[in-house]
Amino acid sequence: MITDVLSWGLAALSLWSAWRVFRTDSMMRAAYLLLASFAAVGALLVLLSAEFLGLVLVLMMAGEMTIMVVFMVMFMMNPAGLNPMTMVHQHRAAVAAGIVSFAGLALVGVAGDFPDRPAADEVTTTSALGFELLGDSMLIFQSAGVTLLATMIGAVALTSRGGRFGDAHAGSDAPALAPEATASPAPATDAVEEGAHAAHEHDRHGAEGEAG
Amino acid sequence: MGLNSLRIRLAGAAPAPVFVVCGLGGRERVVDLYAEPGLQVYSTPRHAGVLLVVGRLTRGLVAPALQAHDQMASPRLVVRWTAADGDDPGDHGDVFPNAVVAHGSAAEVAAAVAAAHRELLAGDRPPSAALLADIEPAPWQGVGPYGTGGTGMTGGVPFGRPMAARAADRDDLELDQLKLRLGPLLPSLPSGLVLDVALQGDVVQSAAVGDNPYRLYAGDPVPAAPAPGLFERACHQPVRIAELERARARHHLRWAAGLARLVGLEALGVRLTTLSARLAASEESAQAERLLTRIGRSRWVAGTFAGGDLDDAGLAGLGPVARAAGSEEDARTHDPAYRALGFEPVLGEGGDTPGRVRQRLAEAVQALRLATAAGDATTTVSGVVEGPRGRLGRGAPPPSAALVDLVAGVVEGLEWGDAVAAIASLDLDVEEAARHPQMAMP
Amino acid sequence: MTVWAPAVAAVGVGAALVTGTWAVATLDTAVAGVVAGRGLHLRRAALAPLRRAALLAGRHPVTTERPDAPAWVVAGPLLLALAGAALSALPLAEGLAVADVPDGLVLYGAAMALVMVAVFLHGWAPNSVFPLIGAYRFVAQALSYQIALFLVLLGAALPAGSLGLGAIVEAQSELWNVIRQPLGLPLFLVAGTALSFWGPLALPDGEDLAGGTAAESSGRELLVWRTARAAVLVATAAVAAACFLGGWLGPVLPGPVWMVAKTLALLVILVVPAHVVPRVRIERFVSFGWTILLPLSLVDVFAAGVVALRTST
Amino acid sequence: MAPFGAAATVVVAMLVGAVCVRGLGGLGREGSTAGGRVPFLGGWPPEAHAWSRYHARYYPMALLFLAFDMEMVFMYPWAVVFVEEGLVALVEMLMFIVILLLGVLYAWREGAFRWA
Repeated sequence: MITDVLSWGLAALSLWSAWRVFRTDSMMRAAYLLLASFAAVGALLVLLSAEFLGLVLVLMMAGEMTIMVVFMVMFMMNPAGLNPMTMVHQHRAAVAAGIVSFAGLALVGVAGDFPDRPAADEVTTTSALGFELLGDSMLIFQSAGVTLLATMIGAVALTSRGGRFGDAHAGSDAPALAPEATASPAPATDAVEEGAHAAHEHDRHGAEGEAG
Repeated sequence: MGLNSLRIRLAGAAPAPVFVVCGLGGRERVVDLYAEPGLQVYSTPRHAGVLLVVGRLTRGLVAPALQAHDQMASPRLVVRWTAADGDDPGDHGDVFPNAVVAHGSAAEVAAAVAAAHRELLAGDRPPSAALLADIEPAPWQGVGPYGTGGTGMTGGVPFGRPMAARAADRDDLELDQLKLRLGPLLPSLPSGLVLDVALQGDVVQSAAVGDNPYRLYAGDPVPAAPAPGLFERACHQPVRIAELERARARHHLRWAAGLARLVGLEALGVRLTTLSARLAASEESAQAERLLTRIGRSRWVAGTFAGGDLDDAGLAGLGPVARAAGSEEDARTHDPAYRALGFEPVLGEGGDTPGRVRQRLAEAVQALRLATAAGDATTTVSGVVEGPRGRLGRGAPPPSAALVDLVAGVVEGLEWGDAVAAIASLDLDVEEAARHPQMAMP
Repeated sequence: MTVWAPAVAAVGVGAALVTGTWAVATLDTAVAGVVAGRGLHLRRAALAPLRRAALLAGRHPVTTERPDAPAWVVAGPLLLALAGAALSALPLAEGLAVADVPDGLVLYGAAMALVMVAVFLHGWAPNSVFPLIGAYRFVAQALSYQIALFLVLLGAALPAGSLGLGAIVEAQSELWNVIRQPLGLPLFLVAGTALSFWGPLALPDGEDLAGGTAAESSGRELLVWRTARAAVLVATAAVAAACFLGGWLGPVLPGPVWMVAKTLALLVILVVPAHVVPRVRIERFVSFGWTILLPLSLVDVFAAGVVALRTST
Repeated sequence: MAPFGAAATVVVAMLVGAVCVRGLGGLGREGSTAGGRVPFLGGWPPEAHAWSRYHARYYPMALLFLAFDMEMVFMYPWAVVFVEEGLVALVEMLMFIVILLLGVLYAWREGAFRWA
């Protein structure tokens, strides 16, 4: 009984905060409302006896959403929503994408093969997951490591400015067309303008991408 | 009722939460306040309930002091600590009409503050009402689709202020730049220092020192000149070396106390301040020497401070700051009395913030040793004296005037915490800088 | 289990939080007095927190011009609740816990990961520069200690083969983890100091930022924030006591007494550096966190793993 | 039923805290004036809102964190089955971690942890 009330309440909270993500002007609020939505889903998972998944969802999303706030505030004009604005763009595409993904998830929900009895207390998802990772899914697990390494190196290479060889701009001159021609220094101003332009584009179109 | 009166009794026994406004001639007295057990000096008025105005308010301090007063949470109270003989009239005393006036030593003032604060909590004393007009900064709602006074995402003055403007930064990005006027009441800066900074993130992109709030304008009441200190007197008359060096050590100890507070070691600051008052006793002097040596040697100096490089050039006459950067200049080397004591200047701890910190700690230790060794020897008068901040005498501008000019250059490109520490390592006295002949009376 | 059990549990954890924070504040005042050269006055130190709390409770909080009011209201209570959640997973004695769930460490991890959110909200809310810098500083700090914090606890869980805190304590019945995994406790205390942003690692609320995220806090709001900070420190010490010092295990005295005594001892170790070690630069802490703390905690985990394998076979 | 105790703790602590902050008439505008609501900068009011495109210069490090956060998810289940699986588990996780540490090494060499 309590479990039923709680699960409906959490489902409602999750939906409400997910809806508020798109109705707020502030990037910070949008990200943390999304976190609230995830937390409600995590609590639902705990109620479904998937304790580990529920808690780990919250554990990860807390860090992830904070990083998202940091990046959204860096990228977006008016990050706190001091001037009113709308977080929703490209309505038709968004509606279509929403319907398709809802239909997909609903299909899984309706057609999926779910057990009709609650899991026994002694079955823990954590150890089941552990055996899976070290057994059949070992390759997936290890390739995740390599993928993460590639991600890290890519992220650092793209974002780090002052590298171990000094400023990232030094030595980044475009190769000269003729071998004799002396390369002109890399026009730093172009980079600035390009960056600014890209940031601007992002501000105009990026809201839904960021919030999702 | 019982519960509430118990709460008031308990609250009355707590140290009075104080925010300090350092007025003209208040600097030394403020340092003593931090060591008073009956007071808790906070670095933001939001935590405080008592605005303690030390010394005379000047024209440049009135607006900031009023602002800080209104920023305190209610119930609040103003106490003015005037000099023992009463400050001159007409010194903006009417700014806080309901202020409690206290004078005497720091302990006496602390007792007066605590008593007034207890009365305030018990309801026997009316709380100080807001002094600034209660007008929203920009109630205007004009242009723009949402009536925020502008168009677009970043235009206008939403809720009374514009949004930060974009500016290019070192990383070739264009992000918002916060232009701030910090001080003169920011406790992490030397009292009175006004710093106009442009911050991107937590890094100082550019900085400039603003108007000196201690500067006097035509028509301002001129305060009586402060009694010349020991170092000023030593320019014209021989003084005992032991006394002079103890004064130097005392100065550096009190500077170290401020630095300790800045890095979160409030209790150590109290210890250093207490020791600084008792250097005449050999036991306390030895204790101070041990403490300073230990702090200077510890690896924490390198972990807590970084950056703030100054090269040797342009530091002439700036004492420890110059010597840390490698200059060998020290007026004491020309004094036969010092030479007889085997005096050699402490040299070259490094031209950056940790170097200056170590330099000053080492010089304080050296001063304490000289004071012990000097016996009854006196200085030789040459018109020039090596003060704790640099060379004094012969009509030279006070060292702080030159130190203030170093601030902007030294903080650029530093993270805010490093910038604050770099400024503290310069040990500048903004009031002394205002006494520069070119600054006074424009 | 009756419907009232959760309510009783909440009251119990609340009482633990209140007495814990009072103990932290008392210790802090006492140590400060000794360092300041005023001597040790235990009675005065024990009364000081109550006095300061009474003072703050009577003061009306002030807001800023255009704050994010909901965030401001949520931040302090959230931090307090997170400390409460961490404490609720801790067993005071065998079987005596509010929620000694099989995934206790993950519950603790989730709560402590949310600390970052609470601090960021607190710094963001006032729309003022110094709190904002404090908030961003804490994000950098949290990203640097968090992985190490969780890893070191994971090392403690290896011999137990369970993430439940009760099971971790029971697995130490022969030998405490502090001896089996000598790196574990020191690393956890460093990461825990950073997590509680206390003492030398109180960077988001630093003095250079005029109080940092709390620079615009006043009155009761400030009281809740300070209580919550101390509560996080209490939770850190209690988890360390359970995971490394064998929790309730000990001769003669009953279990809860051992647990409380060990927690208090660890609190002393956590509080003393605040008055002796100066604030560390944020950059230095970040590079320390990634290049020393994180690799060392990985070494700790694998060393713990090797030891656990050798003892189990 | 144990999680309910933890949940109740969280809810009660939140409520008590929120009542302290807000419920007793706090954090409202009443009792404060425009002058008092100005953010504290040391005496002068700010020119602009503090909320802005804040340049968090440690962003490379934030990206690094995301990778390690993923790793934690793998490690919790690993810890539970570690003793049962034995040496295989140790070697597999060691491989995984060493791969990730290479990323940290690279980031450190590129100066991703410095920003001022």
